[in-house]
Amino acid sequence: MAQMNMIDAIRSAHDVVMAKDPNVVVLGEDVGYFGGVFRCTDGLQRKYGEHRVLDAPIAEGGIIAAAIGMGVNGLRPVAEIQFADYIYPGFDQVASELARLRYRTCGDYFSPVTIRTPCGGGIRGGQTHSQSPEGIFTHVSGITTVMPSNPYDAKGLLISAIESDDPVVFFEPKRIYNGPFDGDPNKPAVPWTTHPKGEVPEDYFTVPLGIADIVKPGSELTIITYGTLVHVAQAAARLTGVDAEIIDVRTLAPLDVSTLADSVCKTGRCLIAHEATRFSGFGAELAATVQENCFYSLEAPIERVAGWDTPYPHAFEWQYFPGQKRIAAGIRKVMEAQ
Amino acid sequence: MAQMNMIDAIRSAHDVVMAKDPNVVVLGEDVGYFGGVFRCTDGLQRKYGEHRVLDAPIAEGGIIAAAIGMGVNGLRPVAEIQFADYIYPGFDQVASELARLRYRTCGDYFSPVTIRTPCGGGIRGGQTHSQSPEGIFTHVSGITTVMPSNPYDAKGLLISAIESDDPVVFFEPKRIYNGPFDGDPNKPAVPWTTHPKGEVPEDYFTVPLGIADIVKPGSELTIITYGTLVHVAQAAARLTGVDAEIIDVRTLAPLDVSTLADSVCKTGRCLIAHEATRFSGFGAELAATVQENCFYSLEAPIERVAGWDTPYPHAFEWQYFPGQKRIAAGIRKVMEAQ
Amino acid sequence: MTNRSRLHIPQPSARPGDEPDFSYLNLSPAGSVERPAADARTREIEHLSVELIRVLDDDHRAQGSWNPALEPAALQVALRWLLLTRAYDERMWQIQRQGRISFYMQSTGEEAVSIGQAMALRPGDMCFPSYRNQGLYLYRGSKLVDMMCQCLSNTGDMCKGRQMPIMYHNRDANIFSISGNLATQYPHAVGWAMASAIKGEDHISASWVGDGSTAEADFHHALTFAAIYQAPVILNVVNNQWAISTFQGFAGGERRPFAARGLGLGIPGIRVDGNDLLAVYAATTWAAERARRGGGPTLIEHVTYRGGAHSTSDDPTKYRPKDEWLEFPLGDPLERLKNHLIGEGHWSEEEHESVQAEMRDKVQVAWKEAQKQGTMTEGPYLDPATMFDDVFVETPQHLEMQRQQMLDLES
Amino acid sequence: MTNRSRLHIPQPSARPGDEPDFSYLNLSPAGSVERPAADARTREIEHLSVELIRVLDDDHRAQGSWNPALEPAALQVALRWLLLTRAYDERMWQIQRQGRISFYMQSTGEEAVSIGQAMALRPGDMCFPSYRNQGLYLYRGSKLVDMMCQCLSNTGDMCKGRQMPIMYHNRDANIFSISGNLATQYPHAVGWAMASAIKGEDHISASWVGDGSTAEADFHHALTFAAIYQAPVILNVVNNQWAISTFQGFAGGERRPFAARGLGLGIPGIRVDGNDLLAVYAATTWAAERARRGGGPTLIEHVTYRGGAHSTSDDPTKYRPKDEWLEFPLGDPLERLKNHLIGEGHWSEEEHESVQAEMRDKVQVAWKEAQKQGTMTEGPYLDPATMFDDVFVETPQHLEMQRQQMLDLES
Ligand SMILES: Cc1ncc(C[n+]2csc(CCOP(=O)(O)OP(=O)(O)O)c2C)c(N)n1
Ligand SMILES: Cc1ncc(C[n+]2csc(CCOP(=O)(O)OP(=O)(O)O)c2C)c(N)n1
Ligand SMILES: [Mg+2]
Ligand SMILES: [Mg+2]
Repeated sequence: MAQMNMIDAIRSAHDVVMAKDPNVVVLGEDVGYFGGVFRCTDGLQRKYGEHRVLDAPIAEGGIIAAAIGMGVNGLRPVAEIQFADYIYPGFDQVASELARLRYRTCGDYFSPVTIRTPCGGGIRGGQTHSQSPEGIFTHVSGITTVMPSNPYDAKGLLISAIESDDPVVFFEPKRIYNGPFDGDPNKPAVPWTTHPKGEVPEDYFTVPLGIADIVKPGSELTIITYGTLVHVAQAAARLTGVDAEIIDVRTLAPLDVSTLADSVCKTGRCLIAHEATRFSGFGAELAATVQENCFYSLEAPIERVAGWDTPYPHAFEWQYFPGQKRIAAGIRKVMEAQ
Repeated sequence: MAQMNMIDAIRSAHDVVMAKDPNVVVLGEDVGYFGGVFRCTDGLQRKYGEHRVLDAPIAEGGIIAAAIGMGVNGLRPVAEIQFADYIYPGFDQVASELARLRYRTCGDYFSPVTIRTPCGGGIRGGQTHSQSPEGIFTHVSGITTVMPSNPYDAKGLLISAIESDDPVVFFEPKRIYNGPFDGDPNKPAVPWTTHPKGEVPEDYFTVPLGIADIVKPGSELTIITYGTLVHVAQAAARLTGVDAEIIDVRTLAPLDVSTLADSVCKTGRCLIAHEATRFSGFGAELAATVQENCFYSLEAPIERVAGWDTPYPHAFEWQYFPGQKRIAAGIRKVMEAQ
Repeated sequence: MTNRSRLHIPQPSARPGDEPDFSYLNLSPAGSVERPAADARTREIEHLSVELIRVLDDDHRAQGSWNPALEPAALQVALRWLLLTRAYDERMWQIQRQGRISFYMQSTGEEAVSIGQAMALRPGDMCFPSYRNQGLYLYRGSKLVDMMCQCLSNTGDMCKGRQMPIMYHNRDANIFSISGNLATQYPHAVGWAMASAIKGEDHISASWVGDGSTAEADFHHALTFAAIYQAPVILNVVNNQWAISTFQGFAGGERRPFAARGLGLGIPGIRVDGNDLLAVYAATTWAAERARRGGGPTLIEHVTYRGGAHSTSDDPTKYRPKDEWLEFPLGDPLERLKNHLIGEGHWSEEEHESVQAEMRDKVQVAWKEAQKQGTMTEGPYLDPATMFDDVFVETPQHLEMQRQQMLDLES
Repeated sequence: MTNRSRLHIPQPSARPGDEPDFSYLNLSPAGSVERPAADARTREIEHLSVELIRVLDDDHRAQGSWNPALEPAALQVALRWLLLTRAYDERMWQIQRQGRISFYMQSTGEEAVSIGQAMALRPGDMCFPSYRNQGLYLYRGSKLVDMMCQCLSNTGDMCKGRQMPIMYHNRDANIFSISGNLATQYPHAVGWAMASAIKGEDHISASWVGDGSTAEADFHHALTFAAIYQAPVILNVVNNQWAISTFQGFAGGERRPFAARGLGLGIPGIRVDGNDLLAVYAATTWAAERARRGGGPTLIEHVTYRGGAHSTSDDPTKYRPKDEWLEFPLGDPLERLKNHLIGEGHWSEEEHESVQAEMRDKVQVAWKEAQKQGTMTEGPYLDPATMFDDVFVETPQHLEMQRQQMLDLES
């Protein structure tokens, strides 16, 4: 076991699979010589060579397309998109090609690409370095959509993602790269060494795709969330004193419906929280699914706490971010409803 | 008044606004000399000249981007994307630029682009001529997302869209271009002359954006739908004998929540139907919103009937399409629940 | 406002009712362009992107240093493939017109591109075709029956009914799957070639797009990546003069040939008479050799003409002169190869007719065979339950539930 | 596997610890390239994309037919703007380092591009800048205070706190808004120019991207549309040798200059010494005249060097020699114009120092002024409730509800 922050964990995941499988290659803007603007691929080029860790031109669509072609030729590409805000130029290649290749060829062709990309706000990144577009990818049949909330899961899920023959879009909540963040920007930063999930095996291990994690059991309310908000929600629940069961979705699609449904059917109340804008965000799917599966157990409307339906405004980051106060207010609302 | 099918109505909308406002220009693949592969712009180039109805290169991203620039320079561009399946190469320009220009410049700049695009299946188009990506656009703050279900609305809403200073993505369900379609592919095609909404004023009129239409009042169940399924849902409801209130959403975003909520609070039961794939489709937002607003009136889980979560398979179009049978089964399920 | 406009609007040389006019085409005499070494420096061969490499002259004689000097037997085989491709297209078109398949796209007039290039590539090379490369599938070993079954979406369909007609693939033959989205396969070919280089293999890849598709972003990505990493790839632009209703000027072909598109990135461009199988073969051999030797990508523009409608959904008389093809100065690739062989004494009208008949028979036999595996109106039918397979490696729960729902409803 | 790889990996000429090496740059002597007429045929001026247009020679004398023969007074004004731009950048960098703004990007070393081009354009022309065109804003009339307020997200911020620092815009000055997404503005400029032509106006537009950004799809779309419709637009590539950690070879600059990128579409390319304000001005004047006369687009590559870090988040010593800039053969644009003016007897070290001091003062005064409208730690603050405005023309109900929720929570 070692202490790792999420960056270390992601780097270690690369390292472990690259050592194991010579077909794993990495490509992206600034990922090679420099090691990535967030350092997630630091040292990999030195270790595995320039031909397995490729600096790429600034063309997200080209990066994803080239990765698809590499995958068709037997490699196992891991492509980094520098910020999730810049994934859209590659969206057509993801939705029209990567997601459908296996389907349209009945398995004769496929491309096991993993696309990693830092997402989310809280780092003063303004509207073009803060977005959470995961919901859009969950609507594309054939894509596995993942977002870890801690170093242990980040490494284990990323290894699973890279080894999966299905294409995976792997969102990394950059606000928690260096430490768990409870939503209070005025508190001193906390490192991952303070968190049990900051302990990560150095060697190969996996966390399975498609399985949600009950981060904290509870009886009065279920909070369904993922990414940075897993930590914020825990703090918010403590603030309210409500005995919340907190579920980290981890794999958004395909979704682990039964874990969510079992919990909500048990608690009878549900709050969903994510950073992405609310309207048609992934929370909508979660709410629709939960009401369908737990209708007769629900004692209150399912509440969604999310980013406001505006671009992420630079100066109002903390009014925009669904922080403790807002989640706590949501919890109270759900608890008071009857 | 004149008899128009949806193609006529869309063409007439162009004609009326182009005659009224010299700044309206049209661009897209094959829209000029040829008049569009679905003939929606037929005759416009002859009437308004090659400089207002522009054939464009095959580059959806370029078409949308050029339209944005034109809009910034005072024109009012209407861009056609030949099939909604091909809109993704332009998605970045829509989500990162068009949707946010007014916001990021506090109104100093904006671009009043309307993007029209035929969507939906049922025309043997296979996976790349049948998609319904509207849900994705509804998640982009700043975009008005519209889908008409009949010629009258198509013309009135399109005029509103073109005249709106907000960007609009206007989806045209191509299956009903020539006639209302009740979901039964074995019945002879029915023309719009058989339908009251096939009567359309030749002159200028508008149907306001942002307002849903109660297509058929009813008391036992609310069916929320849009596009082609408005017609299929009516047939399905008749099949079941249930007195359904059928709502045509028309403008998906911003959403007319109160019309939907009032109806479901009244009927106590709700079915949502769309052609797009179900998971994270727009139905998710509709269900999440409805349960939130009508929780205490709901007598059954909200049911979603949608495209299966696979690409649109060419040969299994009618097993894939959410037709009468499937919607009727959904209605029965909602009615039987208690 | 219109009257004042200073915007340039590209104009085709002829519209319906006009005389066809191909004076805009820059044609070099056959044999006039020298063949450089395959490792020539890009800057020294820029003229190849403007001139037109032609081997067959107006008297159907092979001329000049690009003459690949193929054996007569090889050319006879090539002609057979050309004839098979055309026979297939003709029959499938008819079949669609009879309502027995839902859609079709011909390659009429462009057959030499697929056949000439297929001949020049090795089996281990990977092809990323467009929808007008049926000849490529045939040459590389796809069976007529299999292709027809695909068009029928019947039980023999390699796509199990999931794709529209003509969206074939063939893993064994190293031919990629056709996407309905234009140009998306172009950068895949580059990625594939990059992987080949990374693995130290000497397989190359090739991809095809139409003139109109060069406007797409994927074209740019492909060229950029190919240039940067010197990927061993042949990027083909099949300039058949038309997209759907817009002529090649609407893709930027008015001022410079498509072959010149990569020069600014250091990618050599070759403009070749696409209706001259010998020239196509020769250019491809050159580019393949260059790529295999580590010389990186080549862009080949094939100057040809879309002899038929864009697809069965199209009516070209609405936007171009009806008989434009007849006036196309590069003629018909089949006629040209036939006349060459006849001129050389290796073919005759009789042989031609008999092979043509043989090919039509082959197609007819295959069509009968294909129908046995199901038609649009008669079984056997594919099982709709299979539509939930292959979305993921293992079908997840929600899809299994949907499959069950579907089955419950169908029963 | 690695050892066998045949993939070409572009290599910069120097990495940290190495001697800087700019031998890869093709430099023409000042005055050696002839200035063609503005309506010269594209094919006849292709060499302009390879050679380097330079006016100022090594002795700082203006040479050749590209010499715009600007009045000394005009050049003095130009130098003042260069000095102001640099003073602004230096101060804002410091301010960011002090934690008083959250982010900053300098244009150090590239100032002549913005100022030289701004001088050559007319006020009615529209600019679509990148984030390294602050000189453009200043020259066209943006006030220092306003730009600082933007960086502070304070009550004077034209973006009302919605954009990161440096994402200015200025409607009155016809400068577009800066997007965080690279290159997206490039095809906007083309669309804007198309509209200008459609309306029969003679305004042109100009846009700027970095070398790295040319790989993006939007670059291709811009060039394609500009070529097809002959849009009156100047498309600038500011080749400052580096993207973030990757050198210009990773955008395809290894084999051919960026100026050559449009040649394959018939867009003339001009490669200009971007650190020579006279050359930049002259090239821009030429391109503007060409565009205004209906001659269509021009692509200008400005050869320059990113003198500073990519942004305040970057540490360039990690990927390039620390002192690379000092060895850059085209020097520092400020020094070069200064030396030219001094050489001509129209400037002196003393004047220079005094103007430099004046500019620093101006900046300092503006900074004091800007802070009055709020800092990151002290008010007045923007009202967060405004964050719900301008998503749509009229704020829809769901946003009004969210605004209310936000206010309830904040209170
Ligand atoms: C991304 C995308 N945009 C538009 C279309 C619709 N479309 C299909 S073929 C075609 C014309 C293509 O012309 P070209 O590239 O010249 O190929 P050709 O048909 O002439 O072989 C168009 C516009 C599409 N299939 N995909
Ligand atoms: C679409 C997109 N991809 C990636 C980035 C991240 N990014 C910001 S600047 C930059 C480098 C740009 O280099 P270049 O175009 O040469 O401009 P320069 O900074 O040198 O002026 C990168 C990769 C971005 N902002 N937008
Ligand atoms: Mg074509
Ligand atoms: Mg740069």
